[in-house]
Amino acid sequence: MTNLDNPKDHSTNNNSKNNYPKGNPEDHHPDKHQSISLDIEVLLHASEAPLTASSIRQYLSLSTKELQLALEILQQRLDDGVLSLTETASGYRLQVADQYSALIQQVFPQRQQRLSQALLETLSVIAYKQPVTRSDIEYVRGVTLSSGILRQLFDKGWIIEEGYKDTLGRPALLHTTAQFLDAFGLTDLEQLPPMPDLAAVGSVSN
Amino acid sequence: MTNLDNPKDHSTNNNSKNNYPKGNPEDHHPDKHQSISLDIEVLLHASEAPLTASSIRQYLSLSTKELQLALEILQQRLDDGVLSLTETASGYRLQVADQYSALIQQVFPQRQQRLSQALLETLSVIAYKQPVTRSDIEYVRGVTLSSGILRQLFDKGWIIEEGYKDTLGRPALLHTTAQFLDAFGLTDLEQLPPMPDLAAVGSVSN
Amino acid sequence: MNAGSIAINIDTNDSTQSNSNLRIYQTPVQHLPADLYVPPQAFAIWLEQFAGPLDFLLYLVKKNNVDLTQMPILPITEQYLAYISELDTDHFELAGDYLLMASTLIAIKSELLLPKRQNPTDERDPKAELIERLEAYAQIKEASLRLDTLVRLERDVFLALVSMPNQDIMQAELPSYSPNLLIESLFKMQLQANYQLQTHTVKVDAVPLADRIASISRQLSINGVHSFYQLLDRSQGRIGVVVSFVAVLELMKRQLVGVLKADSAINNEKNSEGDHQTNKLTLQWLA
Repeated sequence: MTNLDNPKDHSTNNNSKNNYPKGNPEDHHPDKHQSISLDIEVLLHASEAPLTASSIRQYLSLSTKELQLALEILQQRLDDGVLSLTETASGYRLQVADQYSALIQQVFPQRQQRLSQALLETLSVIAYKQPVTRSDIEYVRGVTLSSGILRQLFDKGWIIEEGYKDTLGRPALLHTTAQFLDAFGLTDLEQLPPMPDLAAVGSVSN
Repeated sequence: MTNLDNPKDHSTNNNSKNNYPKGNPEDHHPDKHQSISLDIEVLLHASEAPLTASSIRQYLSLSTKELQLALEILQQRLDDGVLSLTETASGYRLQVADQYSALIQQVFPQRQQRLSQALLETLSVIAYKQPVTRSDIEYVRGVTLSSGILRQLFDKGWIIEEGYKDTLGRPALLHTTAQFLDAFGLTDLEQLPPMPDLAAVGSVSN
Repeated sequence: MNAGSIAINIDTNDSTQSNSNLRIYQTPVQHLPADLYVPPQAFAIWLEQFAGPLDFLLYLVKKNNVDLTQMPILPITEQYLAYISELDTDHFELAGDYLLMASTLIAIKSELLLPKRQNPTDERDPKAELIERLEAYAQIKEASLRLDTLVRLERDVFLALVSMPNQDIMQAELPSYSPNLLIESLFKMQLQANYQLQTHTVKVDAVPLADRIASISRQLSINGVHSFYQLLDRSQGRIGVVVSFVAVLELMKRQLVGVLKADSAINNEKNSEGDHQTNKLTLQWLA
């Protein structure tokens, strides 16, 4: 909650709950931080990767102080429900509180182990062709990439965003992590099984 | 919120907030429905697909009445935050409330999935004329069907092959799925926008 | 030749059709849409904007302000063919569907130019059929636009993404079964009158074919040549041999794998491992 890494403060707040963005003249309105906390909650629900304090501040044009207050309000609000605001090495994310793990395991026992074909394909493209952008993955797989799959890969800690590709929109570059190597019993990327000639396989098989 | 399809009531409630499952002797505890609503929230977050009323009741051993009250409490609690409980063709799901879509589109433009005209046309032929074969689609659109488009539709889970047409080569028949309805906010195929009548499209001189 | 000259040609070619709906003939230059002129080198790219020949034809009809139900075929045909003639050989795959449509249009055109038969047969009128198809396509195109206006998940509304609880804690929960399972199983046993008779044999797919196909493809694509024997996984037992054989047949059907003839397999000599009976079936990666 306290890792607000960027001390500079150059914010103006333009957010209100129901329509965004919109000018908000009363800068010291009591609901202001409440409203910011809602916007932060939206971003945390929408982001595929964990969000750092500085990226939240940048997206919503917040000062360090505003972010801190809003995060406190968010935490309080979340206490009524089942989610908790968790800070990981790569940023904040919303996760189901640990005390519900038994319920989840009971109802969805296969949820942890099973890796879907789509998830594995996405992971393979990242592992073999890294660094890649989202659209690189979409190009190779020929289908649009679902946010849910990327989120799962980030949650497992198998991929990270690092750096940007110098093209239109400066898309983030995805890499695999040391945790990915651990999970698949590899000591380095050189140990990945050699890649078949996919183009040749694909061109004949259908 | 009211489409609780099974009127039979044979439940015993065994849920409490912090550990599950556990015998709970005070069956009329005031917090009971609150606690059920938290469990439902967990299941909705943990499930990969929307959950029907009857599956929630089965997972948590609830009566119709209990489910209904708990869903009402959940809805109220969610009103304080940014999520909304939505009932779709295949059940309940949690989504970010509509009024925050603009914020998400602005901050994470990559989450907005665009569909090409060719894909939409193909999907429309299947949706309005189902069941259809691949060559039915090609005849209507006048174009060879690219395997990429079908792959995308299958990958999204919007169409399935089911049954065969009794003609030469017994081609597979394509249908839309419940996930298709979910994605377009429809509860059944009757809700598709009406097909424009021929007279209207015939006079293209508008 | 550019689009301007085409449009004027249409005017003079229109001999058989009523042209009351074709306002383009009254004031041809003024109604020539500006976007109809496209430099030939950009033509293929321009054509790719259309969802296909019907879409393109519909565009021409619309631009000419024609009522589809009384569409004069000839001018549209001329216009269409003139455009298609610009397609160069670099765009064969794009040209296929368009050329098919062009041949349909030519067939209709020649039909119209021939003298009418005295006794009309019950053959389908190709022009009526084309107009029907255009109408059906226009209908689907409009339907697809309406479909696109619906509130769509992951464009207009978004699913909430949340993470699951800490993985270690989740793992720790795994072996906990509810004691209710035990008592419930007894209930089920009681409730099921003839439970003894209902023995089900569930056949597990011990060696999935898809897995074998993937594994064999991988090994062969890396090493080029393998004997069938080398491709087997001993842990899979006899069923593994059968499934592997079916997998090889499937790969041969897809022309990814071929059999290396025994006498031509010279590298069999240096490859002396394994008994020579099974070595006779040597497979080669073809892709």
